[in-house]
Amino acid sequence: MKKLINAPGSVVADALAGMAAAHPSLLVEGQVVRRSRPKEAGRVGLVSGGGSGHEPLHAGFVGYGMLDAACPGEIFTSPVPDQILAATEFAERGAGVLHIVKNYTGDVLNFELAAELREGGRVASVVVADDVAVKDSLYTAGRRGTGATLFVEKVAGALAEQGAPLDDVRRAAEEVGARSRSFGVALTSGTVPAAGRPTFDLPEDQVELGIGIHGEPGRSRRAHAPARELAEVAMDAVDGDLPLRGDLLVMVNGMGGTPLIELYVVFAEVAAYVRGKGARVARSLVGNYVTSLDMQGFSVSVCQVDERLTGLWDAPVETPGLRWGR
Amino acid sequence: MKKLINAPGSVVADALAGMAAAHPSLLVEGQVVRRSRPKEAGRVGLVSGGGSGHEPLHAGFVGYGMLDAACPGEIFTSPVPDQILAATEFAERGAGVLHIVKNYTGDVLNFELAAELREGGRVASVVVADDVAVKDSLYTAGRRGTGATLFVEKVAGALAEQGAPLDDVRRAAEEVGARSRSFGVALTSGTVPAAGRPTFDLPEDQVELGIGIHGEPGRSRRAHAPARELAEVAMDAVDGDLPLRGDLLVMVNGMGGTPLIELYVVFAEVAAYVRGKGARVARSLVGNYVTSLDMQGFSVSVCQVDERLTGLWDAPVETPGLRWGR
Amino acid sequence: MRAGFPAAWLAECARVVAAERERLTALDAAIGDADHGANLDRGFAEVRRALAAAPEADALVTAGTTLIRKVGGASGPLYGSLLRAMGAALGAQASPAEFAAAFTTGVEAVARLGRSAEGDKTMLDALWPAARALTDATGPQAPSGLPAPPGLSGSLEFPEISRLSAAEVFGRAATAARAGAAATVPMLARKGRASYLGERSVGHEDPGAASSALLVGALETVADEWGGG
Amino acid sequence: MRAGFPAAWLAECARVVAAERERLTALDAAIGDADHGANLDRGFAEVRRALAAAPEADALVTAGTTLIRKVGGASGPLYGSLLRAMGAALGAQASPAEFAAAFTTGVEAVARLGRSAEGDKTMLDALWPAARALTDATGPQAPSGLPAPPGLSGSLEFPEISRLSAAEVFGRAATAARAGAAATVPMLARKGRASYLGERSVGHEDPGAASSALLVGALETVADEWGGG
Ligand SMILES: Nc1ncnc2c1ncn2[C@@H]1O[C@H](COP(=O)(O)OP(=O)(O)O)[C@@H](O)[C@H]1O
Ligand SMILES: Nc1ncnc2c1ncn2[C@@H]1O[C@H](COP(=O)(O)OP(=O)(O)O)[C@@H](O)[C@H]1O
Ligand SMILES: [Mg+2]
Ligand SMILES: [Mg+2]
Ligand SMILES: [Mg+2]
Ligand SMILES: [Mg+2]
Repeated sequence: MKKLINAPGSVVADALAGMAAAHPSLLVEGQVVRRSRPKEAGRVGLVSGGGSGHEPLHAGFVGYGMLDAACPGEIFTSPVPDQILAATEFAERGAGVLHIVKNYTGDVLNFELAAELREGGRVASVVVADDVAVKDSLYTAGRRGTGATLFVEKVAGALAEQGAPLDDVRRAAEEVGARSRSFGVALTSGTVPAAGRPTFDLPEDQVELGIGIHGEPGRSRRAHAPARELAEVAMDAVDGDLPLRGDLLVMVNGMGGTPLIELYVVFAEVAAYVRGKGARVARSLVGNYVTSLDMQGFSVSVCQVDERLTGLWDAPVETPGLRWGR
Repeated sequence: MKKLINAPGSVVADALAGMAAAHPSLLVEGQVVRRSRPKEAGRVGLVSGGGSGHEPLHAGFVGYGMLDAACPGEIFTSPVPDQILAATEFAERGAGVLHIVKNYTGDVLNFELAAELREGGRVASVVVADDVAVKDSLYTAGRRGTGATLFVEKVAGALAEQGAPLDDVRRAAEEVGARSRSFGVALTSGTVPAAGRPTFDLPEDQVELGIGIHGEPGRSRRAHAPARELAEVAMDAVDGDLPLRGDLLVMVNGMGGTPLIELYVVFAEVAAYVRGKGARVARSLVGNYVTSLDMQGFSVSVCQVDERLTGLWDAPVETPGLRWGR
Repeated sequence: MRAGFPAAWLAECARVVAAERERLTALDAAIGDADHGANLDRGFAEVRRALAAAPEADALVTAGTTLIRKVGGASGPLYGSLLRAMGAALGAQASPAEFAAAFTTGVEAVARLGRSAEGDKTMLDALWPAARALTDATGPQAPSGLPAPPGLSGSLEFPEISRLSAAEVFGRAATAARAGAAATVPMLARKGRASYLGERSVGHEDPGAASSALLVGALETVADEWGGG
Repeated sequence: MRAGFPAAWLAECARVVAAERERLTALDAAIGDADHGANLDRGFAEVRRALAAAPEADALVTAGTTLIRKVGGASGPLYGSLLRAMGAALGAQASPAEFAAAFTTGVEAVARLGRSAEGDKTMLDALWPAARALTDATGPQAPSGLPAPPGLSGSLEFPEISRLSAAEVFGRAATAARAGAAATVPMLARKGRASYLGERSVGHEDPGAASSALLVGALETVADEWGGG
């Protein structure tokens, strides 16, 4: 597996240098990516982070209307408390900071440790766990946080920008998480640079169902099938967990190695499925947003939105990965 | 090679259905993608098109500040005159229409035939030929049109939106083309759906230099190397043809299967190269913009900009693939 | 030439292009963009439909227009122009020499549109030799450089007058086209996508030359349909 | 226990983790995210640096803090907490039983932070058996369920009093940890990334359990360093 890197050990640092060079709106310091212009004082700060390899998540969502800072860990490895702490300190503008955490043991633990270290600052936290492929249970690690993280960051970011207090921002973030579900399908494995070969082998005629965003194999394997069928499998899983109705925010997300033309093919099927259930695609996103290195495949994320959430989704955002309204 | 498609024969139609479903700002009719709200009357219309498989180019650049309509052909096959004619008729708002054509025999011929069919309408045409991998000569097909097409569409689109006359828009488009150079490197071949297997074989330790955007092999092959070296090869080729100086618009573009994290690694090297030549990255773009199906690799495109061109680049744009300022 | 000959030829073209689709695409994968087989197959399937829908119309003009309107790419307009120009030049009835002249007119149209010439490593490297072979086999000097008997030049039909049968004439054209296509292998491409490869275009047969050899070969296959009058 | 024992152990941990890095990553590739070897290797390299920079500091606490601060992922905080809690519980001098108790405190810290228990298919499935083996081998009942001679319980050192040498004690712990790691193979994961695989987690050894077995095994390797007083 060939990669455009200098060395496996320097991928994250090199990519962050590239981000800094490409986006004057960002500053990169000590593996923390932050806005070069801090947001207005008195607004809630937003910090997210997690392993690298999911670009543009999270660093690509730093900017007006979304995050104040992101702390990218090594590839697929959550950031460390120091990093999170530094990001949190930057994001503090006098109204407290919300940590947006994807539900993985490593992410949860490291953000918890960082929050503990942050004495004298108000830190709230929301854990995103939207992946319906994993059965939820008190006795397990629970569901993974995947595509809906983008929804949470966008909506909470808009609310924070409007000056809402920390509690409201946290509640909205939780609400978006609670209203969202995702399911992923892989055509190929990704390759972790340090590992140097694909994480799993997948025969030419098979696909993985219920994958996460760390190159891990899915819950099961099946024969490859037309986009229509694969979209149906994903949407059945989503709909079976949270029946589709009303207005939906729908994202068809590429896993990193799948070109846009294929994602649009999948989106056409997903949109048809939604219509078939009597629901409506109120807003949508098609592209590579929450990726898993160079894995080929897609995930679909759905959020049941109301007028307020749609308004927050539509609010201006200016980040490298998501931009509109300014 | 697995793909997220329904059938090789329906990829383009299915993807266009997905685009239409995802973007209320677009209308798709008879394999022409156009703005759902035509631009103000009295403005120059912009039409581009070419084979599919380069998404978001061109259909993803239809909207305010860029194209009025795009005509996607079959995969890697230029559109047919009827399509181009329909797009041209839509784009005519009383001030003439500019055809933005990538320099491939098929594209040039079909746009020419369409322009001939368009009796009684003013049609101008600009041919983009920015790829320095191909030696320019009167006796050959000439250079390919690749990444700079995006630059041309953006700048000409901004000027058209401002009400400039057809001649000025064409001249600006030509100027951007003349000031731009590109060079591409592939790590893997892409797979044309109808062909079903990779267009060429590339050993695990080799890369192709001087590729275009149709999955074709490059001018030569070399050993795979760190991103720094590959970026240098590409930049040497660009700089050797049009020495880097002053303010530059720089795009590090993914070929479709390369994840963003790697493109940022390349961008860091490209930015360092530019600095090393005493030039400046005035504006930049990092992402998958002018792709070649699922090929892994990158291309770099550079345009020497002045204040006027930078202003036109910065002007508001609202398309699925490029958006800022509104 | 029987009035139905062009339609029979085009039907055979559609058949052979479909049969050889993968090979054409593989040739295009080596030095182009891996779509030549798909393009032509799609195009000739449309031609078949168009001819079925309008059996009265001039088959060659209809086919050419269809290729221009439906195929895209380089080969769509080029083959489309070939057939349209040929159709325009060919009466409903034609002698072998008239057929050869019309074919030559078609090849000229390709060269004009493509701004290309023999030796550029394109379809013209099969089409020009075929055009010359047709002209030679049907002209006053036919079949082998001997002066044609006075009064027996190209305006008369094969079966009665020409010393070569339709199968022989088209066989010579097909052979010439195939040799021309094979001769593209060592060429350095100057036109079409293969030109982007520079030196690496050497050693591969041009896909358009290969498809041209198929289309000319189709003439030989349907030579029986030429008819007598 | 000699004062230098923890540092010797940690140095051996760094060595063995580097040596087994690929295997750990391969185990994580099967049911996790293919980074466990890279994570620990990076972490213990940092530990080595940190210990060299601050030779005076409490080696275990320094190492634990370093893992927490440098590794990330699940294993960073978990192993970091293990070492920190263990270091906090362990005096500069310690008897075998005190060492066992400190180790157990460390394992408890992992369980608390990870909200996990034996049988969840995690590092705890190697760590708990090791803790029990250490306790058993050094406690009043040691070595084999017989009552310890009065007055000879855990506050004294191996070489003089205990009926088991340091090598034997750590050997039992290492065996228990390896058996515990092997026992994760048939388990259904309830914690960590492997839990996302459901039934498909069955049939694979947990990478964290495998690395725990290495760390406990390292105790045996450096048993000579235990010292006498
Ligand atoms: N300028 C030209 N003149 C004549 N033939 C050409 C020219 N350019 C391309 N061709 C022919 O077209 C063929 C390629 O056709 P096709 O693959 O269908 O189109 P595209 O190159 O647009 O993908 C080439 O193999 C060559 O024979
Ligand atoms: N809740 C938990 N309790 C105890 N150990 C855990 C827990 N979650 C994960 N682990 C251990 O961590 C190991 C994975 O470590 P590592 O791969 O470095 O981190 P990550 O899972 O973040 O990629 C697992 O194999 C497991 O043994
Ligand atoms: Mg990890
Ligand atoms: Mg083509
Ligand atoms: Mg082609
Ligand atoms: Mg892991």
